[in-house]
Amino acid sequence: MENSFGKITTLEKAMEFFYSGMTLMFGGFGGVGTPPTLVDGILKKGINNLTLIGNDTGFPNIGIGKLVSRNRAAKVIVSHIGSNPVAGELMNEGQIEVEFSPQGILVERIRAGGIGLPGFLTDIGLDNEVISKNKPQFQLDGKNYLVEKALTADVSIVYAKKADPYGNLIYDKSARNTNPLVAMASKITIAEVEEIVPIGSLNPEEIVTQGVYIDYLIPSKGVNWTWAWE
Amino acid sequence: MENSFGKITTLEKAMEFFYSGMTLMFGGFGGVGTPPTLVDGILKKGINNLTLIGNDTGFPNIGIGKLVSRNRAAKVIVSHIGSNPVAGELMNEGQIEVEFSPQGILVERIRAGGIGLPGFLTDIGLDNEVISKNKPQFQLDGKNYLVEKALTADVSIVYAKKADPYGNLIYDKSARNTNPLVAMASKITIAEVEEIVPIGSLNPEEIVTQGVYIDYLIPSKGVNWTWAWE
Amino acid sequence: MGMGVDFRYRMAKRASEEIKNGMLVNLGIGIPSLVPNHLPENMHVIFHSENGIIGMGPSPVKGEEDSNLCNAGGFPVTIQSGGSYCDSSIAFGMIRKGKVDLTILGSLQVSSKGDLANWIVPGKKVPGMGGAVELAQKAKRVVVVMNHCDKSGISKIVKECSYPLTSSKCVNLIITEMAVFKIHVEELWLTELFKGIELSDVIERTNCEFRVNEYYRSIPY
Amino acid sequence: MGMGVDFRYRMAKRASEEIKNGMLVNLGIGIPSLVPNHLPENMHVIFHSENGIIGMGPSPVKGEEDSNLCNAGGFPVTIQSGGSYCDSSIAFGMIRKGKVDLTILGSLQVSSKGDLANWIVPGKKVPGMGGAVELAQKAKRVVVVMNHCDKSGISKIVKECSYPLTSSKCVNLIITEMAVFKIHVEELWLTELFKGIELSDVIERTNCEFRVNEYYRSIPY
Repeated sequence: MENSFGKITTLEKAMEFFYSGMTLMFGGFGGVGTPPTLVDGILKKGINNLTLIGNDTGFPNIGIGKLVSRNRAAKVIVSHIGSNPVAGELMNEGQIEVEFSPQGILVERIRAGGIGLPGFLTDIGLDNEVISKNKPQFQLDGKNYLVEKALTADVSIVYAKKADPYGNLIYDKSARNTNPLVAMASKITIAEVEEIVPIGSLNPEEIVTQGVYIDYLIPSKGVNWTWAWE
Repeated sequence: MENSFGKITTLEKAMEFFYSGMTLMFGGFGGVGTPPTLVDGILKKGINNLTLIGNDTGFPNIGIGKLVSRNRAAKVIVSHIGSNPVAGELMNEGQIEVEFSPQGILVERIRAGGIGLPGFLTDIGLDNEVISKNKPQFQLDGKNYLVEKALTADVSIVYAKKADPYGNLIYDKSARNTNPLVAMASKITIAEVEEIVPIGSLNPEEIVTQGVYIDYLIPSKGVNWTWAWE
Repeated sequence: MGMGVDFRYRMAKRASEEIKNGMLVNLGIGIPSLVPNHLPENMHVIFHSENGIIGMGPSPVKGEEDSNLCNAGGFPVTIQSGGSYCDSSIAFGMIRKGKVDLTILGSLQVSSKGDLANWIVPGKKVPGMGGAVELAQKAKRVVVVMNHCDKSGISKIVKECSYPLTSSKCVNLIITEMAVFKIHVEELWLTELFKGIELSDVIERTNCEFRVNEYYRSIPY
Repeated sequence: MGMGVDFRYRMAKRASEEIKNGMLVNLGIGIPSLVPNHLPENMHVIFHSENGIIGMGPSPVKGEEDSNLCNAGGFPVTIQSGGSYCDSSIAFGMIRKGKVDLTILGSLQVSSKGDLANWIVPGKKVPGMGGAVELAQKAKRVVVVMNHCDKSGISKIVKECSYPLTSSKCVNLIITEMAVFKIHVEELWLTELFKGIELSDVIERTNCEFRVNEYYRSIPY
């Protein structure tokens, strides 16, 4: 494959961008759309003390849950941990800090980080004492709103169906979920893709994430976990 | 065509939603992607005193410019009027009020209105005395930001290439521009489309605007103006 | 009264009556996910999923699951004709903009004025709120489907929620295995009773006062 | 010195030297739009357009214009291989996130410390800022290409802009038909002189002080 943008690389080379203590943002929703090969690479490299940002903590052996349940995260910023009981145990034991954000607010905070806005106003969670606690408020046109802050990270990892050498991405069905937002929000974004196709072979109307946002591409080895429904 | 959602209608019926003094949001960029048949319908119905919200005022006889240059707008909220000298004259004569918003901030304000957020923070325009004038500010993590307010309207008009009876839309090349954002931001959204296709015939991955946002569909009679480059 | 499984059936069936043609509907996990089984064949209902499926269809037959086509809980679904995919920011934009006509969800407690508490069991479990806050605050209509009492037999309908709130004054209707309650201007009204349930039983097992609609309906199933 | 058309040619050609392989570049209208004519054949440059074309190509040949494929000024363009379409909110998200490596734009005035004034001619014309504020504040590198003096012969390079600012301290490089100036730590440096131009001419026609790089380049074209 032509690689004139230098973006196509190997898992080994991509692993150079991961280190203990980093902030890592991941695409996916209940494990669906979370890049399996990159997660395994991080696991094998022995990286820990991570701050993870994404929709949820997956299942104990699915998606980002593989890192969480093996105690690799010091903190997670997510909307729920319900499908990963190990995350709940670690939280109760004080081994992991959990910051909850309402799901839609979480993804909007990620998007804000991705499009260069520092924050936004919302009434979501205003009457929820846990969510509104310690959050700045601002009055606009006589109404009170919470100020929600943008989220960014050192590295974003996303999963896509197809990429061209420039890094233009198309996703697969509901595995799209948070990936297009996560792809924009970090200093470096690495996409794990099922297939790399020649430049010009993706329909310009169908491309969801512009290659502008993608720094590296690695081929996916596919999912090696058993889904909860299997 | 099957019309079980009752969204497919005629220009005449659609015109019932337009009235003098209303706030109207329009898709398009320099006239490209502005729905020509709806603009002509509004013109013919004699509607005036409009507040128009959109990227720009088009050209005097192209796009939304047809309404602006015929003095149908009392106010416009746009990023520039440079391509429509009549708008500039009307502004200098005090016949039209112009609120300028930086282009990217304008579309983000429209999107905020479309996704149910009241506003957002930005440093864009902070050191521009005209933009920052009279705008609320908020300090986050020690930095000052402008608070930009969401934009909404009574009716949005957009232009698309294809629609299905539910109102799912796909756009055509750069005529997409502000249309997907404008489509979300009003109480009622009317899409003018080149072609209405049966339900299920649009690729679910390719649909850009969900039918959720579209209240009515009318077939386009096509552009009847001469482009500036012709 | 029948077995547990019948309760689930009757609650889901009753909840399905809330769905009207053309609605955009978001269903929670558990009993709410059984609701579509009770809808008439030719009804146009668009099911909304937080992960970005607009027009979600039923579970696929065994062997035809697609791991990249799952609901918000991570379980395989299908897509309806006319359905489409979007990212989660747009899926939640629809909710906040008030485009979701109806949400049907479970709860731990509901207060008589419609407060919803469904995300923390104090001292036990903090699963997180997921998308419940947005749905509770912004769906046009919020219907809670839940057992009348918890496993210890304590009423889940209460005067004031003892659990942390998801959102206040947001619930419009409560469906339990015994009765249906409407919350109107912060007042709790019993409006329907399932066949075989005595009103006195409901009063006994409900941990707050409620008014009874004079013409309450007896639900036959 | 040559004719007006030669000035435009030399300015566009010099500006093209700012473009490196792999860059995401946004070009303003006027002289900046002529810059791509001077790029080497096999260079990968992605042109960004505010209306949502990422990978914009040159104007089509006459007769092959597509009215739904136009640049931000409303004039027909093409799309490069590997290009794509997005909505304007994403196009501007790229700018604010600092993904645009270079913007080349025109101006009414530039101050010696890099203030840009290009959206209001006081008492005459208020065309609006379009996307200039975002580009000026957030592009990694801001290059201004403009005539050295206005039609009345008054220097457009000034100590303090008299016109309202678009953004302050944002310009990195000024290319006029006479010379090239670099703005470094709020100081204006002449770094290049077009062939046939005398340094004394530039000093005479510039309405502010500037420093001269000892080893300034003579641009041969």
